[in-house]
Amino acid sequence: MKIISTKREGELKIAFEGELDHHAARSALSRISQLIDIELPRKLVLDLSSLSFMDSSGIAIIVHSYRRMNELEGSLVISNVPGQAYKVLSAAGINRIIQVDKALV
Amino acid sequence: MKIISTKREGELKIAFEGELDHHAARSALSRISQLIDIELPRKLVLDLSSLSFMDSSGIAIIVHSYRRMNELEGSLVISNVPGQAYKVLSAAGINRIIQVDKALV
Amino acid sequence: MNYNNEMNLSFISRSINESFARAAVSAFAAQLDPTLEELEDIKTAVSEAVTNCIVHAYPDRVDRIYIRARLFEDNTIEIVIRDKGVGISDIDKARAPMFTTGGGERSGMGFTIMESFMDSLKVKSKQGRGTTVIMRKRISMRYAGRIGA
Amino acid sequence: MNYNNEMNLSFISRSINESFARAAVSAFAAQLDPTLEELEDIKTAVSEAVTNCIVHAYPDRVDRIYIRARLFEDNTIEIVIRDKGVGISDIDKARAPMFTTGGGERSGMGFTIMESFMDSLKVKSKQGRGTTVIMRKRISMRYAGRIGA
Ligand SMILES: Nc1ncnc2c1ncn2[C@@H]1O[C@H](COP(=O)(O)OP(=O)(O)O)[C@@H](O)[C@H]1O
Ligand SMILES: Nc1ncnc2c1ncn2[C@@H]1O[C@H](COP(=O)(O)OP(=O)(O)O)[C@@H](O)[C@H]1O
Repeated sequence: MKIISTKREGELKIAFEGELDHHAARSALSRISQLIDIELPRKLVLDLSSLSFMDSSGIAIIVHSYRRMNELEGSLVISNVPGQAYKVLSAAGINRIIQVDKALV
Repeated sequence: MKIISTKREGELKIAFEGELDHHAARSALSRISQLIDIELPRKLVLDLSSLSFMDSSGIAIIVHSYRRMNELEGSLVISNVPGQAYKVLSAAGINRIIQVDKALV
Repeated sequence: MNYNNEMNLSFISRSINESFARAAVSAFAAQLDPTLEELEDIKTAVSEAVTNCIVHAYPDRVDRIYIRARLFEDNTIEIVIRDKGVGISDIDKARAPMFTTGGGERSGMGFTIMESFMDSLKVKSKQGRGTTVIMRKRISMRYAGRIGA
Repeated sequence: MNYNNEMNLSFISRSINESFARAAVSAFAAQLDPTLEELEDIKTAVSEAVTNCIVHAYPDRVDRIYIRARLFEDNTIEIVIRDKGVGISDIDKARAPMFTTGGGERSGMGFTIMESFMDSLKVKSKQGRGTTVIMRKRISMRYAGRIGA
């Protein structure tokens, strides 16, 4: 999995590419934590548009990011979520707690 | 695997689509034999452009078609052969006996 | 019921094999001509079960994970994923949403996702002996008689 | 030499499993980051060996085919394909190009293709007991240390 980050006016966008499973999650988690600590963003956008697969390991990453952004009194948006990942987030009820924007197909 | 045939002025073209392995070969062989018997072409073109995979089961089909066209005193051309199938035909030396035209990449 | 086809797979519990396991089961399930969504459901459930073996069953060692998949006459796939690891003491508790012994890196939603992505989920376990997860999913029939070889 | 990863696969000798076997081994081999051509070479060799089990080893019955694949430290994949079928009486003769006992539907080029698509091919057989084919291929190193998990 690849991670690409961009920062603009207090907004940090982190885009994922490839398959986000438990194998990929460990390095992704430490990378995201590091990026948040450096940038201290007001708003964090996790862009999932290029994820070809995500399982519950992705939920752990999202929940972690949510807690961290709450501590910073910032906001979190999960954007461009493909069908499979959206189904995982819905099954876990994440969309009831965090703003999850489905990808337009 | 899918087989699509077209006939034009004594030339019968048979195009393959998908994976040509032993599983697909049996029905392909009987279909080709049938088409040759019905059309009695002067020239047979086997178009492999849409083959995503071919193993030595494809060689048996080509050799069979070659013998049949010899009996009919017609010609055989194997056209648009993708890289993987071309390598199989070369390893078997088929290109030294039958005209094999590689696909342009 | 009779099954038309069966495969058995085993591999070592390294996380790099998670994507391999998904791909292998999915290539087998493809024989039932599933929709892309059905195939993704199966991949997701397999990923959860295999990850559980790697993370929970064998926390301190690398050992073997076993998968058996069968295709039944009614277009159902059954997937059995088995480990010889630590086992689960209270299965009902383990299956509850958000329950995890995995700390911050796990969400506790693995079993919940397996349940909601498959038609049925059965979990058997014996402490110190290992865990077996049995999942079934019926694939929608799009054409008749496609499995016949 | 030490191997980094191993998988074992078995399935019944129905021809519909030929494409499944190719896909499964190829998904495992993908861990070595092969080029597309290297992956296609592996798929082709697996297809030949598995077809031989289905056509020649078990001509009149459906039985089990076994595949073991290992990834070695030097970026080599070893693939072992085994059956418990009729066996081969004269292996040298069987390996010769164009030799076939399969009639017009086979070309007799299976072993020739396995040999030319892989770096090495070993065939062991015992009549009435079965045949084992061992193939190895070294995958070109494009980046360092990719298998590590
Ligand atoms: N194969 C297994 N071996 C041992 N324990 C397991 C296994 N699978 C699940 N568990 C236990 O059940 C709990 C819940 O599992 P699950 O719902 O998949 O969530 P998670 O994997 O995120 O913890 C795990 O935290 C673990 O304690
Ligand atoms: N697994 C096997 N069990 C029994 N006989 C085999 C097996 N594999 C190969 N053979 C024998 O070796 C011959 C040559 O095999 P091969 O070169 O693959 O060509 P083909 O499969 O087209 O006949 C076969 O025709 C068969 O007699």
